[in-house]
Amino acid sequence: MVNLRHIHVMLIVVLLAMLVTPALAQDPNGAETLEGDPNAPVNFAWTLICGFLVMFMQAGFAMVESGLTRAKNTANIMMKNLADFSFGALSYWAVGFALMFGTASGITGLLFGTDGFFLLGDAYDVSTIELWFFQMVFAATAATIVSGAVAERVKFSTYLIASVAITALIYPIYGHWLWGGGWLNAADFMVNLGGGYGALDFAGSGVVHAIGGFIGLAGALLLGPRIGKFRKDGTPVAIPGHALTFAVLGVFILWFGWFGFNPGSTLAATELRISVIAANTVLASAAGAVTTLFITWWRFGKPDVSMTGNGVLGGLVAITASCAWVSPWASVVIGIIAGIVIYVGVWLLDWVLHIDDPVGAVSVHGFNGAWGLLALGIFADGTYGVYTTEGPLVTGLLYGNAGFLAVQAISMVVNFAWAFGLGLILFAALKYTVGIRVPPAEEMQGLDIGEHGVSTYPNFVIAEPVLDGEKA
Amino acid sequence: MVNLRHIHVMLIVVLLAMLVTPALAQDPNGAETLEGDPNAPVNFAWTLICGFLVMFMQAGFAMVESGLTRAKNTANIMMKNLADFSFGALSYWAVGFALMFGTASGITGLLFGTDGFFLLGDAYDVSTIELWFFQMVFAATAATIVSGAVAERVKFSTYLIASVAITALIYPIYGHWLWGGGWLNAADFMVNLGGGYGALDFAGSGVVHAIGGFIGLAGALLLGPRIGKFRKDGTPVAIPGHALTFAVLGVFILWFGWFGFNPGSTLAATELRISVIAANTVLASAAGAVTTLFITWWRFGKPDVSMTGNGVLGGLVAITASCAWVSPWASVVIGIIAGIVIYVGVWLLDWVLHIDDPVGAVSVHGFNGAWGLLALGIFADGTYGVYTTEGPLVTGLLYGNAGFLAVQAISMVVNFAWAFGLGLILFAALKYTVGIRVPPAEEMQGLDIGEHGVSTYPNFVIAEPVLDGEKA
Amino acid sequence: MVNLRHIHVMLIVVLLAMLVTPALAQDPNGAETLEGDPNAPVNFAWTLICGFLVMFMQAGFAMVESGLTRAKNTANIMMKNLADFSFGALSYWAVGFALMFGTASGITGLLFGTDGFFLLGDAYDVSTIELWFFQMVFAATAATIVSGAVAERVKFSTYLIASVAITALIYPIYGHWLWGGGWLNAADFMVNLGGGYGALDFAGSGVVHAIGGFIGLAGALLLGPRIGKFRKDGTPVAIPGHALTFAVLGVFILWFGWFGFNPGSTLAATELRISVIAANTVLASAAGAVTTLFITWWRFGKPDVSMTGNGVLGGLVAITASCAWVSPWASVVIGIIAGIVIYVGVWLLDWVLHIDDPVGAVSVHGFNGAWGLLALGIFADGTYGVYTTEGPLVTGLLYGNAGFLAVQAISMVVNFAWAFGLGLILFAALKYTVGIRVPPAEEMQGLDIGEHGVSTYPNFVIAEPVLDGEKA
Amino acid sequence: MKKIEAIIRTMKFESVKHALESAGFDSMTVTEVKGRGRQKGIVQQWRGAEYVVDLIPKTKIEVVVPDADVEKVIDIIATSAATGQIGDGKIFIAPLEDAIRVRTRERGDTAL
Amino acid sequence: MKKIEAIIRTMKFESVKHALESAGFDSMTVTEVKGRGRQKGIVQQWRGAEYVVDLIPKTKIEVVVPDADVEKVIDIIATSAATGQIGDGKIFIAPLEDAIRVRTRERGDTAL
Amino acid sequence: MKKIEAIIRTMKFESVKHALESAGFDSMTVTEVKGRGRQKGIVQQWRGAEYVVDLIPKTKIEVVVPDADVEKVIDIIATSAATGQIGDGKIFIAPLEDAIRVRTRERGDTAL
Ligand SMILES: Nc1ncnc2c1ncn2[C@@H]1O[C@H](COP(=O)(O)OP(=O)(O)O)[C@@H](O)[C@H]1O
Ligand SMILES: Nc1ncnc2c1ncn2[C@@H]1O[C@H](COP(=O)(O)OP(=O)(O)O)[C@@H](O)[C@H]1O
Ligand SMILES: Nc1ncnc2c1ncn2[C@@H]1O[C@H](COP(=O)(O)OP(=O)(O)O)[C@@H](O)[C@H]1O
Repeated sequence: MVNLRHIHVMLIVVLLAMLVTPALAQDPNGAETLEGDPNAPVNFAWTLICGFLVMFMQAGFAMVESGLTRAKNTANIMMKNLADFSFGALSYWAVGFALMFGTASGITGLLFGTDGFFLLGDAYDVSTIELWFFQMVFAATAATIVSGAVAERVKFSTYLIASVAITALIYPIYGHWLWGGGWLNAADFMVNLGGGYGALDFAGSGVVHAIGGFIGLAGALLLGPRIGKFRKDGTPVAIPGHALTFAVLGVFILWFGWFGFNPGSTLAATELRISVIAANTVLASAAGAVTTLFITWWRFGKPDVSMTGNGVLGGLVAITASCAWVSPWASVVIGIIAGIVIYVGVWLLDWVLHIDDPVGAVSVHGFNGAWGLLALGIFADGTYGVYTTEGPLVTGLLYGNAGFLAVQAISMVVNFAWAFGLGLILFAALKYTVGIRVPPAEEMQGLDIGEHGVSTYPNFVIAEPVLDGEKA
Repeated sequence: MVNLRHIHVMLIVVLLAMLVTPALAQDPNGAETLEGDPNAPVNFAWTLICGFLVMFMQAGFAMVESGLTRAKNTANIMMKNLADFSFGALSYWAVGFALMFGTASGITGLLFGTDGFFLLGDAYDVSTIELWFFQMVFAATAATIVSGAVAERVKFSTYLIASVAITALIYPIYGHWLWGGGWLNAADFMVNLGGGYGALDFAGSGVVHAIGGFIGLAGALLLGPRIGKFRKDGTPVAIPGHALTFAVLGVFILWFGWFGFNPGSTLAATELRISVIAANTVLASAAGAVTTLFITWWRFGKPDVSMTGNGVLGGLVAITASCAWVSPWASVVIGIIAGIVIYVGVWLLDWVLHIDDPVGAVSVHGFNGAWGLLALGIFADGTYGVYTTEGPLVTGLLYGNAGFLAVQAISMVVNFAWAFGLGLILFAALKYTVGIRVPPAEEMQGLDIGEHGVSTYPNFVIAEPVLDGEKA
Repeated sequence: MVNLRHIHVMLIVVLLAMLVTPALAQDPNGAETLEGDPNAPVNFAWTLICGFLVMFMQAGFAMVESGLTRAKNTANIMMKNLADFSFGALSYWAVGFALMFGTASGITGLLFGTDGFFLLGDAYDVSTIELWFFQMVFAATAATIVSGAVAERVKFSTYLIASVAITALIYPIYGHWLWGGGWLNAADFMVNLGGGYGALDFAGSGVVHAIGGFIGLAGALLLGPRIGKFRKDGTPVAIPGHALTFAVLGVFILWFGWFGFNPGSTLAATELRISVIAANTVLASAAGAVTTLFITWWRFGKPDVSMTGNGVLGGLVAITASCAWVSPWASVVIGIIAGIVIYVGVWLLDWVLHIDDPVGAVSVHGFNGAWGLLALGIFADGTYGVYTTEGPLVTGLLYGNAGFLAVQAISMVVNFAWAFGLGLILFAALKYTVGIRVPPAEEMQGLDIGEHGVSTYPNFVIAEPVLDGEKA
Repeated sequence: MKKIEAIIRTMKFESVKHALESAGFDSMTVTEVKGRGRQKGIVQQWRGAEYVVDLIPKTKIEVVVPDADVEKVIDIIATSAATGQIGDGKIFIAPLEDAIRVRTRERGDTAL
Repeated sequence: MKKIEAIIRTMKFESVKHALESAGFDSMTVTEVKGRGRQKGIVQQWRGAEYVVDLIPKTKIEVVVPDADVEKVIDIIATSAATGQIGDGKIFIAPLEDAIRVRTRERGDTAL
Repeated sequence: MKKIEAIIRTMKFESVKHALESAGFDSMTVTEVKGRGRQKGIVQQWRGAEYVVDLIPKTKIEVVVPDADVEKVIDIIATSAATGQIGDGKIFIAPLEDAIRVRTRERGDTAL
């Protein structure tokens, strides 16, 4: 049964917009909404602008992914990024949003929503559509994360199908469980265990990043490594990306966009906690970068640029769940651990699991997304409530609420099981039907020619570096 | 005669700012404006931030244009983009704004404004300057569109003159007709035909994009094609751009900036319709991209990256006129048609008209700008008024107001005649005086050396792909 | 003694936040702050979003710096930019902010602040942290400016130390003098001389840019020029940057971010002067660009792209101090002079001082920062007060207040002495201990290999242009 | 068997290629090079400093032909690459001892 | 002393290099070239116009060896570069008169 | 007539060019190549994996001169390219049968 008091504030926004206007079930031009809430303009402006920043993260993902891969696949990577945002927006409009934020009563409501398809009917309402917009850019983010993990070998047609499945089904249903009044957040046993609130995830370490990262892990696993990535004895071979300039530009764009992602997730500028959220976001990312910089310096002898960029992103992912509920010093700690997670994660995939993740998507989004969920359970300091200044205030292990850490751990396990499990099913189904991987000859020649019949850089003399792969 | 009730809300803003302060004709520090309107802060913040995003579209234009052209002309393209924003800001400050939004009585007022030059006098006012800022970034956008159509062969000096003429004269006068109380929007016969309002163009499918696109068409026509673009029998030859990475990055930047362009055009966050505008903007662009992706896949055998990028932009241009007045499903339809317009437009120019538009500016901005004006006349659904929630609400053909479609068709024809006509006159005048095209030897060697004495990529070995141009 | 009436408004914000909540010394969730100030949401939203834009300027700096230098050093440059923002955020959190905005009584308070380290204690407050966030991105900007001046030869490890010293100490202490209630702004003799207010610097021509630029000058001087930069007779040799595309993209990103930098510095959208600030910002930069374009055309025969980009930035830096206090026409004048300063500055360093500043950081940020401080003393027109619409209104020489120009001149001299002086000490101390320059062989081969063991562009055939250096 | 190595203007490459093609000489290997002969460098500018790029981008074409065809190929290239201005380029003739087609291991003139 | 100049598929380069290495021929000079022989060009598309990139990126390997090793090297390259498809490439053998090692000024075969 | 082909350190190119110039040998053709001789590769790292870029970027200079000048040019290059460290490079001397100046059709030594 749903404990109404604890339903995610986002849902409330939708409901309110519908309830305060009993005569008219919807308010497509906003006049009544404005009358009912004089703060609506500043909250709309805040939420939309933050949403625009999140949308811009698509450019960041495209730059990071293309920068860390080879020149012969660049057009394909840019196209995948164009396509997943476009297909994602349409899928989330048609189906995803309804599953995630639609209303449904009883048990069904704990699992998914059932109205609002195509934004038709009552959903043609300024508040509902505000929420749709902000959530749509999040959904597209989850989809685009996968792109990096499967880069340089996935068939473009198959990628499109996977991308639609993610934004239409896999992402929204899990999202419902956390943000739409579903069981992880609102089921009685979770609320009781958590001490007044169920599983939380402020801006989506789990909902967006870990989901994307673990689906990517499944994809990378089923695709197998790029040709030449591992020697016969399993040792990884470096396949350097074609332009660190693009990769770091992408990191900066993502960093910038993340200030829409995290602070914007209040959906309200009237929550002045937004300043603390912004500060926590920057501190965790800085700590992640500095940590990775020093670890790589210590381990490899020289500080590594692309890993440091991953360190920034890892810090950002890790703080995303807890950014509203922890204090600045805790953010620094969370970021430091995120930097370590990046290093260990990349090492694990390369040296132990032998899974080829060209851009580090699994470590950045998957492992650090999971860490972010736990970190919230540990460091929440009781200064802020559930998307509101009112109680119950959220506290974690260090502040005496071990139950909440348990709740978060459950949430993390469910997240992994759902994303990795459905990811395996999805990619396996595609593998044994339409196929998921381009032929070896196409992979060697590059997907730009094979999938799109184009060269990204026709005015430059292109070469592949000749690597030996073993230390001299 | 001007029907005051229907004058564009933007003008009202200016007038109000002047009227509410009878003792002081202007309010340069904002204290009185704030007293008179407690919502001024949120509306100023909204409008300015959206204006900043529109300004950032300049980077997007520079990236798209340089990415789709050859390495030997890149510095010239970057310089043109730096210059047209800079010259544009100054021209619009000196002359353009006064013509567009200045007040003038009687017939003159239906044609152009006559005060506010150099932002002197009463124009030194926070509200007027807010409007100036937002409009200036729009004016610069119109100018920069032309840059793409005339790329890789236009003389830099001549380009500067044309650019100033556009932002100082051609753009603002037409803009006055739509947004400054001019005849297309406010003349009695237009208002009567339209059913209570004259021609509309929410954020500038016509005012900004079609004007820019059709001036560009005139320029491309009078310049003639780049050397090697067409065979003797008229069949087009591919001249691949030098870096799709830049081109797609540019698309993402433009996409991001467009969320300032469209939602920002309310000039007020108190118009909560902004959420619907944002949603319509993203849906149309996504539909445009998906449509172009599939059309190119079907026609060329493989999905084309640069055309899909154009599809995004075509969808954005097409929805710009109607974004506040249509529903989400209609936006998807408008975007799908925009994608078709892109494909047909590029084909038309290449294969039928033999006009060389290196980046697709005419199809994206010209043809889709025109389509956007019509689409408004068809799909406006009567949920929103003229930049206000109050009536008259705007309805189009599908909602029973065929007269408004007629009004929009008139607006579209006038737009084409004005932009293409003055474009021809402008470029012809330049052609037969200072000359508009660089010498062939300079064109072969590249405009970077010829116009700026510099190589864009001195650390890379540059090559031109050797093309056969005919299918093997 | 501090004249309380004139303490910088930013300090007031902090104090207020602390004073209005006597029972609770801090307000970490914002409920009380909101109750006390219904305008807090719009002001928080404005300040934070503008802060996000300033943060994004880091990407612009990285692009400008890498674009104007050689391909063999690109990864190093991207890494420096990642690192200085990350280290800067942490240093400013740990130490810098406390020195700059902490409170301290008596003489100490005129020199630096003494509380708020690590944002602990009372600093865990939504208003204080809002201020911290906005100021942190400014501090990081000052640090990153130095990166450009010392590019292509500085040791990475040493650079990190210098960067931390700047954000933790050099920048915040000077910043305190202007913005934190320190002597330049608040000492009685300055206030009296200025005619009611001491030295001012609206958004940091001096505090941020000149400080960064002059520390960079000291660094470039002590490092010495890059190998091959000057002939034995002292004439400079061109060392072209590797990608003007990146450089101009960076200029656009910085331009965009500057609209956060300047208008955001009101820290309040309730100051409607923000529209004038935005307009002044764009006009000065456009004038700077146009001026440099024409000067280089006149002097070199062809308009120079990278110098025109510097012209934009020079105009932006120059208007930063005065953007809230001057009128649009004055901004144009300030920008024109800024363009001249760029040209003369680059010439001075290259031909007279023989100091090697690869990206023009000293001319853009140092010389134009100084010019900006003076320009404020000349053109302030008395329409706006000290971060408020209330008096005293700020007037300069042209409006009869010569004393204020004197105050600004003092501020400028102190700025240069502090930044250049401490810069010399810092880099000299590093030079004679850990060393500041990479070995010549590493410099020839490139810092990417030497410092990070990586090639930025492994898929491209890289070449250095073969220059003769003297006109044929 | 001879190797004919021509260093020509990059912008003349297209017409040389077509001329060779038309005469039945389809095979060639092409390299982007920089060169200097009698032609002066290109004056460029960078932030106010003028400098001469004194090695100009050129295109090198290598065509291996049986001895009998050498003069014909020289003539084709020299004709189609010429503008009459300094910088038109050079053609060098070098002896080759053998050629092997990798795919078939054919050798000598039949491998060309 | 001969110069063996092989123009091979770029994607076969790695295996050719390893094969040469294993046989003790470590030294080589490698250039990115474009070429055309019997292999048809690659059809690409740009905004709807199809076009043939009829010079395909290839890799040129130059190895200078004493006369005695020539056949061995030819065999190694021909074996390791082959796919059996058109486009496998060519090997040319040219006479060299001398070689000088810059560092030591050794000349002749000992300089290789 | 001989072709002198020198593969040198990229960072020594400038001084070789100047040395040749001073001695009156202005003409040359230059190519960016990668090579391997006795010099070990450069160890680089990518995301934690170390790897050896075992073909090092080098610059190839080709100068065609009359037989009489060969030793002089060899000496100039060998002197100006030397650092004494492994990796200084090689100079190869190949016979040429003829040279043609495209612009004038002059042949033989006068075409150089
Ligand atoms: N002696 C030479 N050795 C090597 N390359 C040469 C020689 N002479 C000319 N070249 C190459 O030929 C190109 C064109 O030669 P150039 O002398 O400029 O033309 P022209 O023969 O019309 O005077 C040069 O850029 C250079 O690459
Ligand atoms: N006669 C030739 N002269 C110069 N280069 C040649 C010649 N023949 C072939 N090549 C080079 O060898 C490459 C491969 O030759 P190709 O004919 O495609 O392979 P195959 O021998 O299998 O038919 C070409 O791309 C070209 O660079
Ligand atoms: N036998 C060879 N065949 C072809 N190229 C060679 C040969 N030996 C050397 N080179 C070229 O010369 C360059 C320098 O040679 P290297 O052996 O490293 O210098 P050193 O002669 O000082 O030992 C190599 O990188 C390679 O490009």
